[in-house]
Amino acid sequence: MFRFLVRRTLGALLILLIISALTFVLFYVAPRDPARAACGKLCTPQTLALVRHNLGISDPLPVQYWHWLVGVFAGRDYTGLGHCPAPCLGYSFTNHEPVLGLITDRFPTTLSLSIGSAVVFVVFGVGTGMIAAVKQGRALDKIASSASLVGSSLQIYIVGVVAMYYLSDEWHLLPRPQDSAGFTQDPGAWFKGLLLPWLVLALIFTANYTRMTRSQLVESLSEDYVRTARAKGLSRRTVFFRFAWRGAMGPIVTILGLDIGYLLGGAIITEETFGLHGIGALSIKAVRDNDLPLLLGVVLTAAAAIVVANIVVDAVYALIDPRIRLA
Amino acid sequence: MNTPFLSVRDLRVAFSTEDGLVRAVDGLSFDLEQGSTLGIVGESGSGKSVTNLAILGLHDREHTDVDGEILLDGKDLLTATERELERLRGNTMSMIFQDALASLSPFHTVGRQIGETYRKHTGASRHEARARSVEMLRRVGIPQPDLRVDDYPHQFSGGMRQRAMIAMALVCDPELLIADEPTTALDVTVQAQIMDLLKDLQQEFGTAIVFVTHDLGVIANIADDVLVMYGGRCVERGTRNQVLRTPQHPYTWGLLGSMPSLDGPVDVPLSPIPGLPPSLLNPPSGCRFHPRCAFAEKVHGGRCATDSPPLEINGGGRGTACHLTAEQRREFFVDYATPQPN
Amino acid sequence: MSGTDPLLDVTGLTKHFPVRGGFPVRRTVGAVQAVDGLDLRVAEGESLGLVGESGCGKSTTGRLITRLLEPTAGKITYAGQDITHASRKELAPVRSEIQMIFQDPYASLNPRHTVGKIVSGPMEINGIDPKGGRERRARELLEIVGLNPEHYNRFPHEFSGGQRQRIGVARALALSPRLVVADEPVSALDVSIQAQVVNLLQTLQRDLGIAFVFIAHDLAIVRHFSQRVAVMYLGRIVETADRDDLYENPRHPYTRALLSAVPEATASDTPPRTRIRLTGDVPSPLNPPSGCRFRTRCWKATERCAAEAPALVRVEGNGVGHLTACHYPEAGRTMTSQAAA
Amino acid sequence: MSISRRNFVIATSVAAGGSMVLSACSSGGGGGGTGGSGSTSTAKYSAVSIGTADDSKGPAPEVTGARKGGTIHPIGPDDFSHLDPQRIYYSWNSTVGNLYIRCLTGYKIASGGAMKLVGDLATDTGTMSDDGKTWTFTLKDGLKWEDGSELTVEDVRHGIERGFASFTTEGATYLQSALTGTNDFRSVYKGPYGGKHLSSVVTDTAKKTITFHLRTARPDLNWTLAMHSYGAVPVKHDTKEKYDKDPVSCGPYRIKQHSVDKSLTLVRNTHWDPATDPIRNAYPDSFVFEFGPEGLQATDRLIADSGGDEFAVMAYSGVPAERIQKVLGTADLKARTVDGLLTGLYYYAINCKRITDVKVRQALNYAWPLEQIRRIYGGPSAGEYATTVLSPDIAGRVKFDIYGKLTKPQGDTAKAKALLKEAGKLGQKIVYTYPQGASDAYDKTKVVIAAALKEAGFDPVVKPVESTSYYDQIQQIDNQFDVMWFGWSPDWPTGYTLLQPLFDGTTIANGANNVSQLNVPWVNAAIKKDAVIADPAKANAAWAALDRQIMEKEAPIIPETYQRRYYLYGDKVGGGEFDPLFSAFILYKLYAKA
Repeated sequence: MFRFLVRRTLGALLILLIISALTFVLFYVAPRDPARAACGKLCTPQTLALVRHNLGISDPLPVQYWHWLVGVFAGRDYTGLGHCPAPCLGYSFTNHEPVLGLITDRFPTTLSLSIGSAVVFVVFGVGTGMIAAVKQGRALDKIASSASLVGSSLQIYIVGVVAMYYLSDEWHLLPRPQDSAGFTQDPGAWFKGLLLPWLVLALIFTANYTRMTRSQLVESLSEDYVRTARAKGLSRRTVFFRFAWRGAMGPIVTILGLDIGYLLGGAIITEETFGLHGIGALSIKAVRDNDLPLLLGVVLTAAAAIVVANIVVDAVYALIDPRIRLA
Repeated sequence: MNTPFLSVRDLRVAFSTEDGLVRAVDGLSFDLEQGSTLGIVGESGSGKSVTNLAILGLHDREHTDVDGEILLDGKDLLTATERELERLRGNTMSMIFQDALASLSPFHTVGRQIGETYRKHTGASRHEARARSVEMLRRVGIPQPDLRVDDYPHQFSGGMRQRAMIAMALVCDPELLIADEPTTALDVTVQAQIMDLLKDLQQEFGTAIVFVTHDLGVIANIADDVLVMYGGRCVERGTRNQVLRTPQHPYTWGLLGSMPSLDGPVDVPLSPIPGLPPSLLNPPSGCRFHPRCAFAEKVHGGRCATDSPPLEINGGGRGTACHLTAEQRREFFVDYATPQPN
Repeated sequence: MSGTDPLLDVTGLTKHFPVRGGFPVRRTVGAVQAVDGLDLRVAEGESLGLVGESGCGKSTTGRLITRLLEPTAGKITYAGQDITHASRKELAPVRSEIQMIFQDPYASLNPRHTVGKIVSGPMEINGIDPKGGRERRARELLEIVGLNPEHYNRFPHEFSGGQRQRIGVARALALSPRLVVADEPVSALDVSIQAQVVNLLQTLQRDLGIAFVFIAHDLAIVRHFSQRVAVMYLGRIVETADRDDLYENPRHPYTRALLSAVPEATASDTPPRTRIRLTGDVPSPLNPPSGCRFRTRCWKATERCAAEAPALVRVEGNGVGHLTACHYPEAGRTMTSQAAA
Repeated sequence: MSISRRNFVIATSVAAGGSMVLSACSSGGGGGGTGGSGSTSTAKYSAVSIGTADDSKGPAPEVTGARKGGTIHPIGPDDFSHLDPQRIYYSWNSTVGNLYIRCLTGYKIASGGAMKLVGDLATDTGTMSDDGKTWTFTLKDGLKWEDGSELTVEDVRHGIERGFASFTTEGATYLQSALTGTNDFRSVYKGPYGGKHLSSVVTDTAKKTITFHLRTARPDLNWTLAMHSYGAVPVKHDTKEKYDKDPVSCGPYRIKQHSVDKSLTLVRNTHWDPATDPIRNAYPDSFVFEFGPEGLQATDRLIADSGGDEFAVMAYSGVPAERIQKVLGTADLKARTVDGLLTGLYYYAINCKRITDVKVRQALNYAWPLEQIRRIYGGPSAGEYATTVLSPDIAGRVKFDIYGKLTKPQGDTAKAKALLKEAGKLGQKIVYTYPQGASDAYDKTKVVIAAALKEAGFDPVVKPVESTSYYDQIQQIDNQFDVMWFGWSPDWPTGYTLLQPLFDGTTIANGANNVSQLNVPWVNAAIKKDAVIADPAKANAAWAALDRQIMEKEAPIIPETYQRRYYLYGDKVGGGEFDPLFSAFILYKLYAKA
C-alpha cells in the first residue's frame, strides 16, 4: 500500500503542476488587464506601469510562473507585504490578503457543506436504494426510484430559494443559512444553519445513489456466493449485509469518493443561493476580479481535492475487495 | 422397507417469466438411502439443477411455485418454515456447486467461510471454528491447511477451491450432500481426485449424495443408482449397471451413442441424437422426446405424440417412461447401439 | 506420416508473456512461459489432435499458428513460406488459407450481424467474389454445415449453441481453407449436440481434404477425430504419436496418467484400469520446474529429471513417428488394449 | 469592488436599471412627465454651498427622534476593496470611510440632501490667496486618534504625501497633479518614506496651519480636499501597505474586526470628540457589515424584515427592477425606502473625429428616442431624462433643453431628417456600440435606437462590444465607433469635474475619458479660464454657461438619463438619508430604534 501511495502522490503533484501552468497561460489569454482595476479613475500609462510592477505581472509569463513556483516551494518576499512562508500562494490582486489564508478561512464552510450533504445523500440515497433492491419490482421499489429521480431533476437555485424563503423567512423554522457560527463554537447553530443547504445540495445526488445502490445490490444478490451463503443456512439478513452489501459497496464507495472530491472544490451554485462563503464563492470572486493568485489558489484546491479523492478511492477499493492488488 | 432417508414425490417446479410459465420440473419422484449416491444425468434444460435448488428450498418464492413432496428423514421440506429450513441447510443437508470461484465469497477468507457454517449450527467460538476449518481443509487434502486457512478463494487453484467448497459443505457432517456438476469445470486429472475424495468422505461420514452431471463417464464412476432426466421428467431409472449396460430408453441410447470412448472403433461415426433440446415454455405434447426419437413411428397409434408415457417402476426400482414394448426395446437397442465390447 | 513436404512445419515455437511490476518504475519482472520450444508438423489433409490440461499452452499454440499472436522465438512454415514474423501484408494470401473455429458459440459471433453477413464476411474482407455471388455461396455453406439456408437473414441469438457452432464452421469454410485450427470447438456443447458437430467436422475433413489442428482437453473426442495426437504439459509436448500408438502404447507417465483419469462410460465389472492418481496441481507457468516440467507430479521423478530436460525422441520400443520426452518411459501396453487384443 | 468608481456606479445601477422589467406603462402612481412617480421633489439637490467657520464647529445637528445604542447591519454584495484613505476612490469604500476618516474639509448634508462644504479637521473651508495658487488651513483643537494621541498637521501632511507612494495607485490624483504641475507626479516626488518632505506643502505645528503652494491655480481645491483620498494618517502608526488592513481611526467609529469578504465590525471610537465634528452623529454603538448577498437577496431579506434584519440597511446594491413595483406599491415598504439620483450622467458620446459635421450631431440629438429607452429601463421610476451635461447635484447647474427632448422625448425624427438633408448627409452611416453582457437592457434599447435613426434618415449599424473589455476598446482614439454608450460621475459637485475630463481637448489619449474626442479651441480655452475663476458663484455660473454653449454649438454628446436608485432599511432603523455624493445611506446619521 505504501508504494502505491508514494507513486500516486508523485503523480498527483505532477498533475497539479500542469494544471497550475495551464491556468497561468489561460489567464493571460483572456483580453482583460488585471492592472486596470487597481489603477484608479485617471489611469495614466505611468500609473498603470507602476501597478503592473506592484502586482509583479510586468515580467514575462515564464518568469512570473517561476516566481510563483518558487513561492509555493520555498516562500517568497513581497515588497511591503513582507515574507510569505513556504506554501505561499501569493497575495490576492484586489485585497492583498494572502491567498492561502483566504482559502483556509473558507475551506471549513465548504468542508462542512460537502460532508454534511454527503451524509444526507448517502443515508437517503443508499437507504432508498437498499429498500428498492430488497423489494425489487414491487410498489416500494418503483416509488423509491421515481421519487429520487424527481428530486434530482430539480435545480438548486429554485428549490433553495423557495425553501429558504418559506423555512427561514416565512415560518422561521430554520435560521437563515450562514457560515459564521463555526463548528467548534456553537455546533447547534452550525447544524441548524447548514441543514437547509445540506438537504438541497443532497437532492441532486440522492437519485444517483438510489439507482446505483439498487442496481449494484440487485446484481450482487444474484451472485453465486450469495446463493451458497443461503445454502449454508445463514439467515436472509446475514446474507444481505455480510455478502450482498459487501459486494455492492465497492462501486458505491468509488462514486462517493469522486463526488466528495468534486464537492470539496466548492459547490458554487449552492454557496451563491444560500450566501455561504465557501470555496465556490471565492472562485467566482477570483474570476470576476481578474485575480490570478486567488484563481490559481482556488483552481489548485479543487484539483487537489479531486486528485486526492481518486487516490483515496482506489486505496479503499483495494481494502474492500482483496482480489485487487495495488500496483 | 424402512423409510428412505430422502424421498421426492411428484415434484413440480414452474417459473413465471414475462413470456409465460416455464415448467422446469414436471412431476419427478425418487428415493435416496443413507450412504448411497444417486446420479442424476441430463443435458442443459433438463431440470436437474432446478431439482437441487428445490430440495434446499432456495427458489425465489415470488416467481416460482414448487409443489409435490420432499421428505427428509420424514419431514416435508416444502411445508417447512424458512427458519426451520435455515436450521437444516448446511447442517443436515448441504450443497456444492460447479464454479467454486464464483460460489465462494471473494471478500472473506476460506477459513472464515467454512467456520461460519460451523458456528451457525453449533454455536462454537471463533477459535474453535478456526480449528475445525483447518481440520476440514486437511481432511479434503489441502497442503499446509493452517496457512491456507487465511487465504482468499482467488489465491487457490481450481482443484483446491473445489476441495475447500467440499470442506465447507461437510463441516457439520451433513446427512445429505447435493453436488451440482462439481467436477465439470475441472481438468480430468483433478476431476478424478475430487471424485475419489467424495467417495472416501461418503464411506467415512455415511453421507447420502445426489450427484448431478451431464457426463455419463462421471456417473459410471460414482453413482450407485442413476436417474436420466429429459425435458423436466425422469425418462429412465435403475442401478448404474442396469442403466449403462442395458439402457431401456432411446434417449439413454442416444446419450451413450454420442460419447466417443477411449478404445471403441474409430472409423464408425458417432450416432448423435438429431434435433434440439425441447423448449420448456411450450414443451412437445405427449412424450417430450418424441420429436427426436427415431422409434416414435414404430409405436402404433402415434401414442408417443399424444400421451406421455408413465414411469413404470418394477420391484428393484428399475423403470422407463416409454411406449415401446420391452421386446421392441431389446431388438432396437441391439442394432442401434454400436457393437459395444463386453 | 506422409513423406511429402508438411503443410505446416513448426520448430522451437516459443511464446513468453511479459509480467510487469516492480517499484518505483514499472518494468518486466518475469514472463509467463506459455509455450516453450514446440515442434510439430501437419501434413496436407491430416488431422492433428492437441490435448492437455488447462494452462498447458494449447490455445496459445493455436493462436500462434494462425498468427493471431506473434511468437517470441521459433519458426512457423506454412506451405513452404516462413510466416513467423510476417507483416500483415505478407500474411494476406496465407490468411485466407488458415481459418479458426472458437470455443464459445455465444461470444464468437457478432450479435449485430445476420448469419449471412457473418458467413460471407471473410469473403468481403479478402475481396473474393465466388461465381454466382457471395450470398449464394453463403447459403451453400449453411447447407453444408446442416443449417437451413433460409436462416440467411436471422441473427445469432435466434439459434441454439450447437447451431451457432455450425455457423462458426460455415464461416471458417467460406474461403475453402487448407488448414483449420479448431480450439475446443465442442467442449461448450451438450453431449448429443457435441456428437453432431464432431461428425460434421469429420465429414468436412474427409470430403474437403482440410488439415485440422483439433485442440481439446477431452481425450475421447480427440482420439475419435484425429489421426495423430500430441500431448502437451506446461508449454511443451511430452508425447506425440499416431492415434493407436498413443492410446494403446502411451510411453510418457503423464499420458498414462491422463488416460487412466478419464471416467469411462462403459462400466465393466472387470476391475478398472491401473488407476494412476496424480497429486497436487499443475505448477505456475511463471516459474516452471527445471528439467522435465512434469517431475513435480511424476511418481518416478529422479534428480536427473530435474537436471536435464528430456528431449522429444523416438525412444526404444516406439513405433515410427512416436516421440516421447521422458528419461524413464513407461513400459508395455495399457490394460485396456490388452483386453481388446 | 474592483472596477473604477465610474464603471462601478454605472455597472451597478445598470445592473439595477438594466435588468428592469420591460414594463409597458410607467410604473407606480403619480403622473407622467418629468415628475418621477413616487419620488420626492426632484429639485432637492440644487442647494450646494460653502459653509462658514461657524458651520464648521461641532457637534453635528441632531437627527430628530434619534437615540443612542444598538447595532446597525449594513448588507452589501462585496467587501470593501481598500480601507487605507489614500487608496479609497470608489464610493462604496467611502461609505465606511465616512465613519473613521476625516479630511481638512467635508460635506454637511442637511436632511433633504442640501450639501454644504465645511471645515472638518480644519476650522473653516480654508483661505485662498495668490488667485487660487495658495491655500491655507488651520487645524481645530481637540483632534485625537483612536489611541488618544493628538492629530497634528504633520499627520494631515503625511496623508497628502502618502498619495505619492508607489502602493497608493488606486487613489485620486487631482491634488498631486496640482502640487507638481504634471500627471506623472510620482517622477517628481516618491512619497514620505525617503525622509524628504514635499516642498510645496508647508506645515507650522505651533500655529496648527498647513499651506499648499500649487503650480496651477485651483479655486475649487477645498472641494477636492474633502475626498477621502486626502484623509489624515498618523505618522507614528503608518504601516505602509499593511495600513490597508487596519487603518487608525480619527472618526466616531474604529474598526474592531474584519474577516475578508464575510464581515466588518466597527465600534465606538471613545477618543472622538463630537464637539470637533460638525458633520457626523454617532448614535449606534456599532456597525456590523455583512458581505455576500446580491441585490435581489438583500431586498428580499429587507422585505421579510425578520431574523435580525430589522436593524439592517441595504449597502450599495439598490432594489433591483424585479422588486421596484412591489416596494413602491406596498405602503409599509415604501415607508422604509430611501431614494435619490445617482451622481453623474448617462449619455451617448458622439465620436467628433468621425462625425465632424455639427448638424449631423444635432440631428442625432433630435432623433434619439429617450422615452422608449427609459420605458425599457422601467419607466419614470428608473430616473429622469437628461438634457444637460451637468447633473442636478452639481453646484450652480442650470437646466436647459436645446433639442426639445423634454417636450418630445420620443424623438423628433422629422426635424432630424430635415437637418440631414440640409447638411447633405442623408443616409449617413452611424456605427452605434454598447457594453454587451453587462445587462440585457441594452440588447433591447438598441432596437428602438436603430429604428429611430433609420426613420430619421440615418443608416444605423449596431456593433456591441463584450462588457468586460468595453472601456479598453472605446477609449482607443482610433476606434471605429460613431456613437458610444457611456457614463460619468463627478468626484465633487462642481462643473469642473464633468466638463474638464469629458471635453478638454488636451486630455485626448488612449484610455482617457474624453471619449467624444471633442478638440475645439474655444472650448479648451473656456475650460482653462473657468477652472481658475476664484469666486465659487462666478465659477459655477461660468460652468453652467459653458455647459449650454457646448451642447448648443458642438452637441458632442446625446444626454440620456440621471438614474434613480432605491434602498430599503429595516423597520427598527431610523435616520435613513440618501447621500447625494456617494449614492448610498449616510451611515453616520442612522440610529437603532428601541
